[in-house]
Amino acid sequence: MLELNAVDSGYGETQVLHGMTVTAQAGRVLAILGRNGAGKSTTLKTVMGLLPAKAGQITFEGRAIGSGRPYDIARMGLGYVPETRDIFRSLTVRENLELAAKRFPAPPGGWTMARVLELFPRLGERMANGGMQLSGGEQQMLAIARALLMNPRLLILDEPTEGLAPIIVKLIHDRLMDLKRTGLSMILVEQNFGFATSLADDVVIVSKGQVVWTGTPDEIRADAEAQHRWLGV
Amino acid sequence: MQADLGFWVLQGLNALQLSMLLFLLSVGLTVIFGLMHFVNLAHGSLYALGAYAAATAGAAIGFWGGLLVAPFAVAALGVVLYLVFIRRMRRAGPMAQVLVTFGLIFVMLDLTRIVWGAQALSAPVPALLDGRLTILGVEYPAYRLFVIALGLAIWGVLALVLGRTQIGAMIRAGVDNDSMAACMGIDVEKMFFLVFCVGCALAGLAGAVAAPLLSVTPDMGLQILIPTLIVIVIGGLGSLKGAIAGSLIYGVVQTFGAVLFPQFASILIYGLLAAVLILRPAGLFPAKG
Amino acid sequence: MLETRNLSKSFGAIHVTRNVSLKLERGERRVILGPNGAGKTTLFNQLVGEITPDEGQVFLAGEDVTALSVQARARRGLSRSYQKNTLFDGLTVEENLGLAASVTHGHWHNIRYDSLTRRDVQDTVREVAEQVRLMPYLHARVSDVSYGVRRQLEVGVALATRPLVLLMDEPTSGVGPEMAKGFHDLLNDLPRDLTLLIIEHDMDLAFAVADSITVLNYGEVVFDGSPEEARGSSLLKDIYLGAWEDA
Amino acid sequence: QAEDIKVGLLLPFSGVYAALGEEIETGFRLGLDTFGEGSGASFEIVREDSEASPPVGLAKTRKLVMQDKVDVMAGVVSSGVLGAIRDVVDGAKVPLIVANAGNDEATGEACSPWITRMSFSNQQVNRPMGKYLVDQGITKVFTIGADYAAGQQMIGAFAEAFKAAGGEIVGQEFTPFQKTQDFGPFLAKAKSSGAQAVYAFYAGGEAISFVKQYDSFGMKDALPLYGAGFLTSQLYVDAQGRAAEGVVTALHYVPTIDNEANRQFVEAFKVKAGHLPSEYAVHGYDAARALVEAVKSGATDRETLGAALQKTSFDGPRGATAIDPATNNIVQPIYVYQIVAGEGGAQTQKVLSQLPAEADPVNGCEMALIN
Amino acid sequence: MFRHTSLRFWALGLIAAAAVLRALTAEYFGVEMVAEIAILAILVIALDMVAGFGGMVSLCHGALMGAGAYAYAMLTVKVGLAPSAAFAGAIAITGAASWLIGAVCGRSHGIYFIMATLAFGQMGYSLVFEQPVFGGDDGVSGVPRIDLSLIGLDLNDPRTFAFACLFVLGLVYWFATHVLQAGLGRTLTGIMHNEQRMRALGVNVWRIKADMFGLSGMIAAAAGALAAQHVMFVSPGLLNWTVSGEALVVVILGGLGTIIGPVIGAIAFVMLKHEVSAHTDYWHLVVGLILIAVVMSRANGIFGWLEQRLSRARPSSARDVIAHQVRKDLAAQGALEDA
Ligand SMILES: Nc1ncnc2c1ncn2[C@@H]1O[C@H](COP(=O)(O)OP(=O)(O)OP(=O)(O)O)[C@@H](O)[C@H]1O
Ligand SMILES: Nc1ncnc2c1ncn2[C@@H]1O[C@H](COP(=O)(O)OP(=O)(O)OP(=O)(O)O)[C@@H](O)[C@H]1O
Ligand SMILES: [Mg+2]
Ligand SMILES: [Mg+2]
Repeated sequence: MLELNAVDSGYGETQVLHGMTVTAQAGRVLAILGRNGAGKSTTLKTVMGLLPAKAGQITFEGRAIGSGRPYDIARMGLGYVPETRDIFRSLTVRENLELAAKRFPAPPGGWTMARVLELFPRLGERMANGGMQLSGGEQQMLAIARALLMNPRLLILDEPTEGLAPIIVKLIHDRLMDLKRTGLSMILVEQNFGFATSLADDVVIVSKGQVVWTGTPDEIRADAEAQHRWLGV
Repeated sequence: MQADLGFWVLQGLNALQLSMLLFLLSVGLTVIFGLMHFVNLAHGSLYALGAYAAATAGAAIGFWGGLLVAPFAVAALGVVLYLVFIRRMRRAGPMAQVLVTFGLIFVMLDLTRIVWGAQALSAPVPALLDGRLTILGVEYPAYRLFVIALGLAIWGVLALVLGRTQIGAMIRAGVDNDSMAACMGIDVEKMFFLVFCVGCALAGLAGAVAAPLLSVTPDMGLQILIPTLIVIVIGGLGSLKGAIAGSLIYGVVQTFGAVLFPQFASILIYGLLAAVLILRPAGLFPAKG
Repeated sequence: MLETRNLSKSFGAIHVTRNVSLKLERGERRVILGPNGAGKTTLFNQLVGEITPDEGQVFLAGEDVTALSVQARARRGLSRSYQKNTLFDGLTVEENLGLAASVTHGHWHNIRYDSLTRRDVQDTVREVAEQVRLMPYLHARVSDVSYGVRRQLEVGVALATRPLVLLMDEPTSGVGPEMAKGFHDLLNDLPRDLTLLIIEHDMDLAFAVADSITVLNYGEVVFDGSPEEARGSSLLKDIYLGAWEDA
Repeated sequence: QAEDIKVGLLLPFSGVYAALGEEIETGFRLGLDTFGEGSGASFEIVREDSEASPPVGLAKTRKLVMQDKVDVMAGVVSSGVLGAIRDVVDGAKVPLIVANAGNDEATGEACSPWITRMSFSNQQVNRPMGKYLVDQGITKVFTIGADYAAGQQMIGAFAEAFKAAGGEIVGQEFTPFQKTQDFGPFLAKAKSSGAQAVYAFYAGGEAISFVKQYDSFGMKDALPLYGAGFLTSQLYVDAQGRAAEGVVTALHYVPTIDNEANRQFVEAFKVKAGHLPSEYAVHGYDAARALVEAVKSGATDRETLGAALQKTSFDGPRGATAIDPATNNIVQPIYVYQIVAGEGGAQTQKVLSQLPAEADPVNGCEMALIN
Repeated sequence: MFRHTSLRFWALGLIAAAAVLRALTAEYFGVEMVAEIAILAILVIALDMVAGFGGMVSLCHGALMGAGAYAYAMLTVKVGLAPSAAFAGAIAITGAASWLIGAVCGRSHGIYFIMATLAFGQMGYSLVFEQPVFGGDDGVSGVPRIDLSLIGLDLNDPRTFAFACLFVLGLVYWFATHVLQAGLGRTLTGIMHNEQRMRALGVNVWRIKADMFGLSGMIAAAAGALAAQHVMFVSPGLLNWTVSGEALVVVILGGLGTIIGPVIGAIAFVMLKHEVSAHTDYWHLVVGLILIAVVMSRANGIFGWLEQRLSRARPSSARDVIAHQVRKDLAAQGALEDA
């Protein structure tokens, strides 16, 4: 579905990704793990067109998106939940949601306002709040809800559990599990090892801007050495 | 003299007329200034250009033609400015923007002098609006009533578009975080480009409207700039409500100040501005967020 | 050392803190838990004075500081770190710590000498840098160091004011497991007489450092007790931990 | 032996007064071309932009005097600049032919033998109108003008003469200088003041706005508008259009003055500039002529030029013009004129009356003669 | 934070040498230009102190300089004070006024600060223009220069006056860099980088801002008092907001937050203006275009560009910090900052 082939990328002069090669398959969940600063977020930003790919190719469903603009890429069906959440501060929670809901009409069985509010009832209580008035966790919920409302074909989540209370983490885990069952393709970047491995179909580990380990959740759970070496667990 | 009702009505209309002229001008600036967080000191120059365009086109095809041409001519210049300067300066912070547009003021001042000469031009009042109407027992120039009506109409249209439509929310989202907005499938660049053009067109319209009222001189833009900035700062950046409130406050203080306390008139408005900034550092009606 | 009485704050119709009464003894280390949006950060903001409460008082070392400004409370020994890094990004690590230390030692307002080259300031900078393990990074610019180092500095800057009470808002948020462990050691090495109030989502860390635990839910204190009690509390499980623990 | 005279021309070529600077320069160059031929001298012009700013004007003056070592200076549009440079030219003993700035002090208490004014003084233009209005049967007047030194002097001189002739000032308004775009509030005040007429002084963009707005409020019928002639000067009357018709003002020059010198001047100027000359053009033209006449009388350097300029006298476009030895100010007739519709719909000045030349009072000036 | 790099010392030395040489050898107008540059340089140092190290981008420094000039002129011409006493008086009066402005405007940030200072500046302009005591549009003439005949100097001689201006400039440079390196300056820079944190550390933010603005105003007043002596005349145009705008232009042209940069900016600006205006009446156009080009180039002015070229470890430019602050105000962090 999404393929990165020998991609180089970075910030200005500093190169972070060195020949990143990774494939996300349709209908599966790919977990990308790695230490702080390994280049996980950078990979996602490059996919979304927020950073230019200096070398290599990125294709989505066979079409090259290597140097596309973020808005073209989003329209191809990629939904992105950034690490920093990036809630629109001067829009209310409702407006934040509507921005996606009104512009990406839900296909039958797709995500609607009603459904995301069911998923995150907390947001329902905060509909009229400004985006900047939300707590960290609420912002995370809003960011996920917003991406879901775009009804993407590939959902890209950058550390969706960061800063969340365990109960919410559990909630999100269950809901993402539901999504997975409906066949939605996902890429999940996580620090939370348990969370990631229980959701993923495939796992890659990134270090210094390269994939250093590929396998399945069972394999990585079993591989204590790799865990220690690449994740510091 | 001051007890006379007609006097107050007349001055009230004067205040309203000044307010609406300032509103037409400041609303364009507030749209650019507030929504794109872009400080465009050259807005006054665009206004002057609108007046020149209206005067020139008006001489050839009449007032109404001029009124129509001016916003488009200024928007066309806006396109050039956007492509050459603004696009690159959007993220540069207010200081760099103040300075680039400060430079533009002088460039455009000299360009108008080169193109139209240093002498004042005029634009005649259209025949339709040349007379006077009587309201509340006061004779008032029809053209000034037209300015008032036009200001109110523009206000209505903008309030509708920005407040009630998805476009308004998209613009604000783009202002907050353009990368994220782009990741949600919003063509931020194009949207800002349009916003800027509309802001320029409004400045051009204000110039075209002002031309028959005032004299068309190269420095008219510089003269109107400070009042416009005051209006916006008093009202609060980026909010339509602020632009209208600021314009009304300015119009009333300026008009009645000039008549009732002539020796303090100009200090009055600066004092008011300072007071507003002390009590409400972000203006009376700042945009949400 | 730090006490609140019936602290309440609402934004519009939302009650963010309701009648929060806390009492921290000198040297106590308390962790605040609570679901997202429970009002933990807002409580901190009221403690340090960035937000004024609608009702209630804050006492610092027995003195009512409710009416004092942020800076006045800080000078009386109340210091905090932020959930989101709030650093002097363009400056070096040393300068970051030095700015804080120069306030502590009262050099921040002179026009005669360089506050950062003062002996007392330099000593404090060095001490704190050692405490939060920043010695290798002293001369690096903040914008050049990694996120984890910045989290350490976030705490370091708060420490450099030599506080009586230190409030830390999710010091480990966003750092990996390795670094989180480092934070644990770091906290354990802090002087024992320093009173600590920590917001934390990392359960292991919370239980490891806490003398006592307070749980906030919808702005209310719903639990107050020792870590052992907390571990067994079904309430805590229901509103905060959920069934996740075993995954 | 051809004499080479170095002239420092100090005018605003940028800023709000740029149009006036242009007009004066064109007139000055035309004057040199017209009269310079038989003088046996060649004139070299060093032009400097004063930006109508006193400090800049002063710096440029010092440069012209100390570095370029000009023999004579001409120009100066704004009274502020003239005030600022007065001590320098006086101290350095460089003759200066003032080609516009009309502040009364320059040829009053602050007069200098080295400064001769070939333009006008503020009081000179307005004083005669006091008596003229009373003669027309107008005894109650509302005055309005820009709030700066020139505005106050112009309105002041009129008011004094008007009161002396038996008139009454029923209201007086000074509007913030160059900051007033909307005169509506003041016009409403004038309307309700009970005056028979309004007497106004404005120039530049303000003059255009004022006259147009005066007309738009329909006040011309009930309250005829009078004023200093700058209000409806040739420079602005095209822009004012029909709004200016009927306004009666007084000035020392309009292009429709009926004499041979003026006809020649208007013709030549039109060829050169493409439009009718304004009073500013004639200031430049006559300043050049005064300089040439001085050279013709044998002057060659600062001192002799200064002495000769004090004795200037000729019949020019404005009629008989001469320098008053007591103040070094020009003495010239004043023309009362009305704007009327001319052929082809364009507005033109109809001279109603020529008031006799009258020297300004000495006003504390102790003029020394050079030599 | 202000640091004296070796490049800055070199630049300082070169400028000093060039200025002395020019003041000794130039013709009359060249000498006048030295004085003009020195006065402008004093003003822009004052502005750089607050804008480059405190993020307080002021659009009233022209007015502060004007206030200093008027205070000096009024005290000498109308009050009859001795020029040297008037000089001190002008500095004190203007310093107090700018302390107040700093205290009041200190609460605003970004564009609001710019506008608030603009309002105060224009207020001063209107006051001077409209109150008859100040001589209105005509200004005040006959302003005397300080009498230094006691030590055998005649300031009425252009060359001596130029040297006096250079001397004051040197003094001001020393004072400004000293204050910026002292506690006050350090704290101010901390505030520019992160005001919230500074407050949480116990700093009384408005006091720091007001104090620095007051000091800056005193320096601007010194520039004004020198300007009044230079032209021996003051007029309201001195206080106009465009003067403040020009001062800001000069700071940016030279390099914000470097102190020496703005001095270079002053030299470049005055020379450029004279060169271009000698060739065309439309010099505003040319100067405006050059200014735009400089601001739009990524470099931090002339000196910032030099520093970037010549030294590896580039101190963070204040311009970036201010722009960054504002962006932080605007966006909730994240992707925008990456760009
Ligand atoms: N805006 C930036 N400018 C320069 N370098 C950056 C920027 N953002 C990140 N980096 C650097 O790029 C490298 C990779 O960062 P990235 O954010 O991709 O890591 P990550 O794997 O997502 O880590 P984390 O788990 O902490 O989110 C790091 O060394 C980081 O310091
Ligand atoms: N200025 C404000 N206006 C309105 N509501 C606010 C404001 N600030 C915070 N809130 C609300 O108060 C609640 C508590 O927020 P707070 O940041 O204190 O939560 P928290 O406990 O720190 O959560 P987290 O663990 O997610 O950081 C949230 O629901 C938030 O939306
Ligand atoms: Mg990341
Ligand atoms: Mg929080």
